[in-house]
Amino acid sequence: AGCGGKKATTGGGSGGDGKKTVKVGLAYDVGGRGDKSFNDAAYAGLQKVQSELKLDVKDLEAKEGESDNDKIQRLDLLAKSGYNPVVAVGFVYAPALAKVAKKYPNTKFAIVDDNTVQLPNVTDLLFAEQEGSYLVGAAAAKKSKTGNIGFVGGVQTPLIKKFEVGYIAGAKKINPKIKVQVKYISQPPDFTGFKDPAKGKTIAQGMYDQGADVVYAAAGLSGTGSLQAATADKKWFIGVDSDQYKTAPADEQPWVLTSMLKRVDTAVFNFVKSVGDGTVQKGDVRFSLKNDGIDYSTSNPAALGDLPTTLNDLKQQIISGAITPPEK
Amino acid sequence: MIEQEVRTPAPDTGGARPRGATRGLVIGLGVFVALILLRLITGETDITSSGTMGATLALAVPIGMAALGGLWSERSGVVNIGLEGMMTFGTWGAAFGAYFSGNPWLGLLCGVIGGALGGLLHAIATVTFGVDHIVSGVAITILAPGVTRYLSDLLFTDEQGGGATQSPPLPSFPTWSVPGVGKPLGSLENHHWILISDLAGLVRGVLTGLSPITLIAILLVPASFFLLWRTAFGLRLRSCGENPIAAESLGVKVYRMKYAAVVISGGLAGLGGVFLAMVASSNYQEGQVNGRGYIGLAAMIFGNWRPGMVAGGAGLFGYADALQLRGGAGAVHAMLLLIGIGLLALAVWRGYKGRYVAAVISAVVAVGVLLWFFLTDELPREIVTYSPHITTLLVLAFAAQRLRMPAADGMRYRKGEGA
Amino acid sequence: MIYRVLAKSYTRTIVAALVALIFSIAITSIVLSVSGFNPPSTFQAMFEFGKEPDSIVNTVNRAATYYLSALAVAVGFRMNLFNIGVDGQYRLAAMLAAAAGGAWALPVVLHQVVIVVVAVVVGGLWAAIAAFLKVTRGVSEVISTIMLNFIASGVIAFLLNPSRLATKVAGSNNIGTKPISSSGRMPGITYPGSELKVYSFVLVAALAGFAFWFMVNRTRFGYDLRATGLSQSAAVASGVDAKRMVVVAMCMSGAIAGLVGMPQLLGGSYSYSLDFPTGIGFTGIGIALLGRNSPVGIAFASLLWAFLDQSSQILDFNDIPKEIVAITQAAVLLSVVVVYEIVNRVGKRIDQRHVAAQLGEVPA
Amino acid sequence: MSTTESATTGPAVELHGITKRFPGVVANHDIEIEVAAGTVHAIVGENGAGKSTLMKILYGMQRPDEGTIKVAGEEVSLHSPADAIARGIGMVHQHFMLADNLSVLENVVLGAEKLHGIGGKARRRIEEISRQYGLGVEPGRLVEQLGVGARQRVEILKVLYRGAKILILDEPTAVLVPHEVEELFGNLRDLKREGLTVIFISHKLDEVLSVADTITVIRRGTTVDTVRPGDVTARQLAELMVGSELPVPELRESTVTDVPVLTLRDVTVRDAAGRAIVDDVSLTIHEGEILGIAGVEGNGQAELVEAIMGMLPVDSGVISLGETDLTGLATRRRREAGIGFIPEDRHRHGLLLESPLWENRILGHQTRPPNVKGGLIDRQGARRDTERIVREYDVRTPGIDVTASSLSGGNQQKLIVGREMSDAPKLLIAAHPTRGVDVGAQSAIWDHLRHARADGLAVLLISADLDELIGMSDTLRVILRGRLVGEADPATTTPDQLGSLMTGAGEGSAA
Ligand SMILES: Nc1ncnc2c1ncn2[C@@H]1O[C@H](COP(=O)(O)OP(=O)(O)OP(=O)(O)O)[C@@H](O)[C@H]1O
Ligand SMILES: Nc1ncnc2c1ncn2[C@@H]1O[C@H](COP(=O)(O)OP(=O)(O)OP(=O)(O)O)[C@@H](O)[C@H]1O
Ligand SMILES: [Mg+2]
Ligand SMILES: [Mg+2]
Repeated sequence: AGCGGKKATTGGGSGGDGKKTVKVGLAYDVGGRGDKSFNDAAYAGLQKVQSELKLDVKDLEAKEGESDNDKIQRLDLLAKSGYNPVVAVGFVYAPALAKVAKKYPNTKFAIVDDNTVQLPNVTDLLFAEQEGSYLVGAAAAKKSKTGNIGFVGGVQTPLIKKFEVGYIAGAKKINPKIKVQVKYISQPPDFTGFKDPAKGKTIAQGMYDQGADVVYAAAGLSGTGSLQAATADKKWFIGVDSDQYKTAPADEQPWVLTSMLKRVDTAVFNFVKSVGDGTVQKGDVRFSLKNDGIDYSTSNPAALGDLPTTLNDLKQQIISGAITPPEK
Repeated sequence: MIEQEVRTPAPDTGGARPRGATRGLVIGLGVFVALILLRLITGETDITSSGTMGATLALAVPIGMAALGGLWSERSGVVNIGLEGMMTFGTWGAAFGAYFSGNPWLGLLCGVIGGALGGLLHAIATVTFGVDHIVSGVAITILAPGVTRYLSDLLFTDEQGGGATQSPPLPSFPTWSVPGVGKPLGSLENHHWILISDLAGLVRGVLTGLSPITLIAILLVPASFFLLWRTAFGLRLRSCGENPIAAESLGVKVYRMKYAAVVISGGLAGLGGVFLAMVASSNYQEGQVNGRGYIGLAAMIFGNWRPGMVAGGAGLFGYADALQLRGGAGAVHAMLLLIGIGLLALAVWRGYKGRYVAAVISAVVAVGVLLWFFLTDELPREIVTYSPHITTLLVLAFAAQRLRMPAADGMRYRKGEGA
Repeated sequence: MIYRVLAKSYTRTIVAALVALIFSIAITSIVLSVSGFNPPSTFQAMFEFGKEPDSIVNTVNRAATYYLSALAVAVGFRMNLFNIGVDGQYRLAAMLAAAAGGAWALPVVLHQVVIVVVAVVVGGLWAAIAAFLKVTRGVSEVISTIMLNFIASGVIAFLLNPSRLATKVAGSNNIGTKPISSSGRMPGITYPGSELKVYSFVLVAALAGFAFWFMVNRTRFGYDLRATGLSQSAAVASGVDAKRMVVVAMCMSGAIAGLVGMPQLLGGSYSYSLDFPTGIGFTGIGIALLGRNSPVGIAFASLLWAFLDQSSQILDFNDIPKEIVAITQAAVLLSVVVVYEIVNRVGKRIDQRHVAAQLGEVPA
Repeated sequence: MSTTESATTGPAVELHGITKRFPGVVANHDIEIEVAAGTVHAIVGENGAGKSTLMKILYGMQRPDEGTIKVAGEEVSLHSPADAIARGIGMVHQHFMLADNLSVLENVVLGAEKLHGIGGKARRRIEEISRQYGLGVEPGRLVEQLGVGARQRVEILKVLYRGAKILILDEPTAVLVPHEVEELFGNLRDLKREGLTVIFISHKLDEVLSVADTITVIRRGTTVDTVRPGDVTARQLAELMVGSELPVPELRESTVTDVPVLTLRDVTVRDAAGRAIVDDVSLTIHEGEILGIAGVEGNGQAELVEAIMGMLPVDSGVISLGETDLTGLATRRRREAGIGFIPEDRHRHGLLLESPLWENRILGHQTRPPNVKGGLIDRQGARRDTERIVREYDVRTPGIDVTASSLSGGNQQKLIVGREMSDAPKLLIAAHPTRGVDVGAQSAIWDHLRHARADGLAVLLISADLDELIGMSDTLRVILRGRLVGEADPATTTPDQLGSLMTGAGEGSAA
């Protein structure tokens, strides 16, 4: 059942605006709700919309291996049924959005992680993942006693590459001689790497066995497996996208050093709110350390110890432009 | 499996072969020694580390359960390429049982039942209705993801942490290590002494951090052997896979045996699914099985439809996967050396046997592989990910002809229509 | 009467399909009711949505892709050769064809032809690996094609890399092959009432269906293919070279598989990128089984399948999991094979009785 | 009708009014048989008369549509072989019922594990029975390593192991060589002495007359008479079986020319294990000659045929048709060169059972008119020619669009013969051309062979029916363990003499 169980009109609704009630539509990337990272963050934003703005919402899931037509269909249905604004989660929606947004000029759209669609009614929600990754990279290097840390990527896409590059740069900033083990679970177009905790676990275990004592998993749900490995070996783990300390089981929580926060929830919420206020911004909206769209989590102070001092310092340098973490 | 009548040399059936168990042991030892040598030559310690061995075991369990399931089914004459789907039912069943009861053991039960129901469906189609086994297997593999996603959407989306494609986190099984093994062996292992450290790695990897499912899975291998080869039930079941008409003429209830075998087959696949959802990870995930059912079938073929060898096959694939996941490109790269030398040995053997063309082909491939090894430092990461699948193909290409499947495997059998 | 009805194999197919459809609708209704939904209104909503112009265009486009995939599968099935590897074959073929199409700018028509030929050749060659292993090494094609699906993913990943055949799309996190220039694209066909276009590759698919029918039913090769499927031993005794058949049929199947990605590539995305659809090869297996490996049957089956996929999209809006159609699809598939088996058996018995009766050989 | 000799015991088995219908066929119709305890009761009848069906009914493998079965005076309802076994009935089937890949022990104890388990105890029991009856069966061997005779003995042991009191033997001698038959009969007499009842089916009437106490004749599914061996001759028995004068296979004047058609030089075929199954065979068949090959089944006949057809690779030697060297050619090329082929197993090698007759006309002739034009199938041509075959060869069918599976075996065979005689073959390979075919069809097929021979066709005839072989051959060769071991003159040889040649009893040449 869809979110909140609200009844919606079936097809045939008139195009977009002119309606009194605002209804918010959201289309997930593969992985969907429950991935404990990217999509879940979007969902959190949507929940906030529902509870704080008291708006009707509708979220639709994608299917593995579907074609552009399916995505067009999904966005089109939302727009056609009067959902406005409509949020597309993930760069895979770009070609579909380009078509649908043209068809419904009065509907406001947003897309996460892409700015190839340049239309007056499309807002591109972009994140500086490298900045947050830089910070947690620094945290890992500081925390590491062995001078050996790991990075587990879900799927080897340019997006995840950004996390890797930022992480390594941050770590090297602290310890130029640090060894970083890098491993991806799957290769595109095979996207199962984002949802294979078993492999996330095996890889992290391998890294710990090879001497790493901190592992950063930018791997969607597969990261939960890596956290299990960390708990078993009593080593450190760094989460991604959402604050994974909050979703981890109690016995695993102590080993979550921090998480790189990519505030898709904030982005979604702000975007919806701005549509309501009439202050909606078209084109690129960038989220970074500067506007709290990117951050690191401090929900496990026992583990972090005095790390925040260093991290906040680096953060200020990045915000001020003194440091520019690399993107590739 | 389904072998069309393209004539390939018949399997050698000479009487003077070492018995299965001894043979398996000899092969196992040989492989282990080769790995030790490889570790020494290349310096890739991960080749025999306890971590690799442990990961091998963890990765081999689901494959092995699928393979054992395939063995049960095919020993009764029913080809089961629906294992993939039955494992999917197993993963979902495990999540359903464990989440809603809060008890991992009920997850185990529901997962096995889920797989067994898939098996039952396959049995109904193939045994009662005489549907082609491949066709039914494919249909079940198509059915499973649809059903589980539908059910997840109904049951998991409104739960905290759940969604249409995954269950909420599940309660986990306790793990268990053989007492007194971890520490001392760990230090032995770290010395990287020849043989001793390797052996320590193997023992430590296999004996520590075991889940109950792993134990059950390991025990199921000898249990299957015992049931199938040492009991009247097993004899009857196997006779249905060899010559169901003869079995029928001796009063064996062929349909009943086939049903039993295929349902057990599904249950075993389901158990593999339980392992994936509850031990390898902590929740049900759409697409979690990810081809393991098929690799299981390959392991079954590789193991010549015999439990011990089948377990060995699963171990091989588990090892290939563990190596590529942990060691990555380096360790897999080292494997090239082993393959190259193996092929070279094969070439010599063939030359000795007078099969010169085959010998030359092997030699050329061997040289190619060795050149590849010496001229590169790493294999492309994208390809390494699929080394278990490439291994499967290679192993089958070299082994398929010496194998003997049950004589009536895949045959449509109808009661009372025999000779 | 019944004899007349069941005498022809196509009427048997139709009867089987109808019974199976009714059965699976019943199953679906039961599942819906048990889950607390109203079956008639669910079907109604699907039907209403499915007949909108946009939906029709999407259904047809989808069906064309499914159709090609099922044809590829059916070539093998016709001789009991199980090509489970259509999935890997079409993805690899589409990827390399897209790369080739993007790399060269050629005159119209020639450009499309080159792209399609590359796809066909790549698909055929990838399938040839399985054929080779089967013929020379006795490796079951079921296992080898499944493994080749995975390995194809690896090869695609390797090649789809900015340092090899791919380019990164500026501003996006996607990567893909260089887009095919307009000379290589196939313009769509307008459908009244819809802004979406019907892929013109639909026509090629129809042509492929006809060619398939002609090949199977009218040519010597087709006869050998069918004979091998009906009785391999009899075919061999009649002079069919079983190994050659395996190689030819497998390569042909792979070649048709090469076409599967073309509607999307030439009519929609113009590039092979990370979001290129996957899994169509498996759908094709189901559809081939549903259509009983005949080109006409497959046409109906792919339209039905596509219609269910398409019209189910609306269900999410009614808070009904749209995966219900996956259950319908699987039920229709399983029941059609079972029902066909039964109908066929009954039909055969009636046949025999009829022949005996006509010849007056049945003693009282 | 006298059925028993010992009045003290009642009949062991009584079958009353048994009727069994298959689609299109009534296999058994109102069967009446009483089998006295402690006797050997033979059942004879033509191929397809319904003997096996009847025995399967008695063994619980098939259910009668009508009729009653009494065992030891008690009416029983047999739902499965298990029921029959429980009543002390055991059956040795016409076709071996053994799993090749299981050991002898496993094959024997299967289904009877309750008796002595599946381990050492069972092994000892098997060795004991084997000794007792001189069967010479080793429990540890894999069945696939056994020869035909040994398999037969395993089958009998299987039944004895279950302690059967009533033994059904369906054509047990078909695959045995004469001294094995003698041994078997010795065993049967022993069994009888110990009070067992034997029901015995055979086509070999002299055997029947020598071993049976009572003989029941079945014709077209129904019992026509029960006689005692002393009261009838083999010829009378045969005519009871067919209900009319027997057709006689015979050739009138010789048409043999000296133009060689098929020549085999030192042809050897080996199996995967390297054993020669066809061993150094040389022969020549001339235009207008029928060369018959006699041999006990399994002595390499089938492989010889497959080698000539190119279905089995030849290890060494040369096969040529006229001037053409066939050795390296594919089956299709050989057929095109002018070989017609009537296969031994028509279902496996001769027909597409699920396809209509006219499509079956094309099978094996896919490259030649009237079936094809260029690369395309000529449907009209094929249909027209099928009509011709149906007419000329008297194939009883309502039309050419029915599937081959709906025809009776004899009509299927006539279709195949007609097809293989088309396209003017130079050589016809006829493997058991009249097997399972009724008397009328049999003589029609012989007529066709005679005509074709007169027109210069060369024929390689393989048959288990010695009368057919002797009557239809111009030249007779004998095959034993893959070697051509002797030659016989069909004009003078008798089935007995031929039989002893076939078993190697009198190696060399017989007059
Ligand atoms: N399972 C079956 N289905 C259909 N028809 C059958 C079946 N079994 C036997 N028949 C038919 O029943 C008739 C009797 O067959 P049966 O095998 O009993 O003959 P038989 O006397 O044993 O012949 P033979 O001497 O060749 O062994 C045949 O005409 C055959 O066509
Ligand atoms: N399952 C079946 N379905 C239909 N027809 C059958 C079936 N089994 C047997 N028959 C028919 O019965 C005929 C005789 O069957 P049978 O098994 O006795 O073989 P056969 O050709 O007589 O061989 P043999 O002489 O070795 O017994 C076949 O030619 C076939 O027409
Ligand atoms: Mg018979
Ligand atoms: Mg018989």
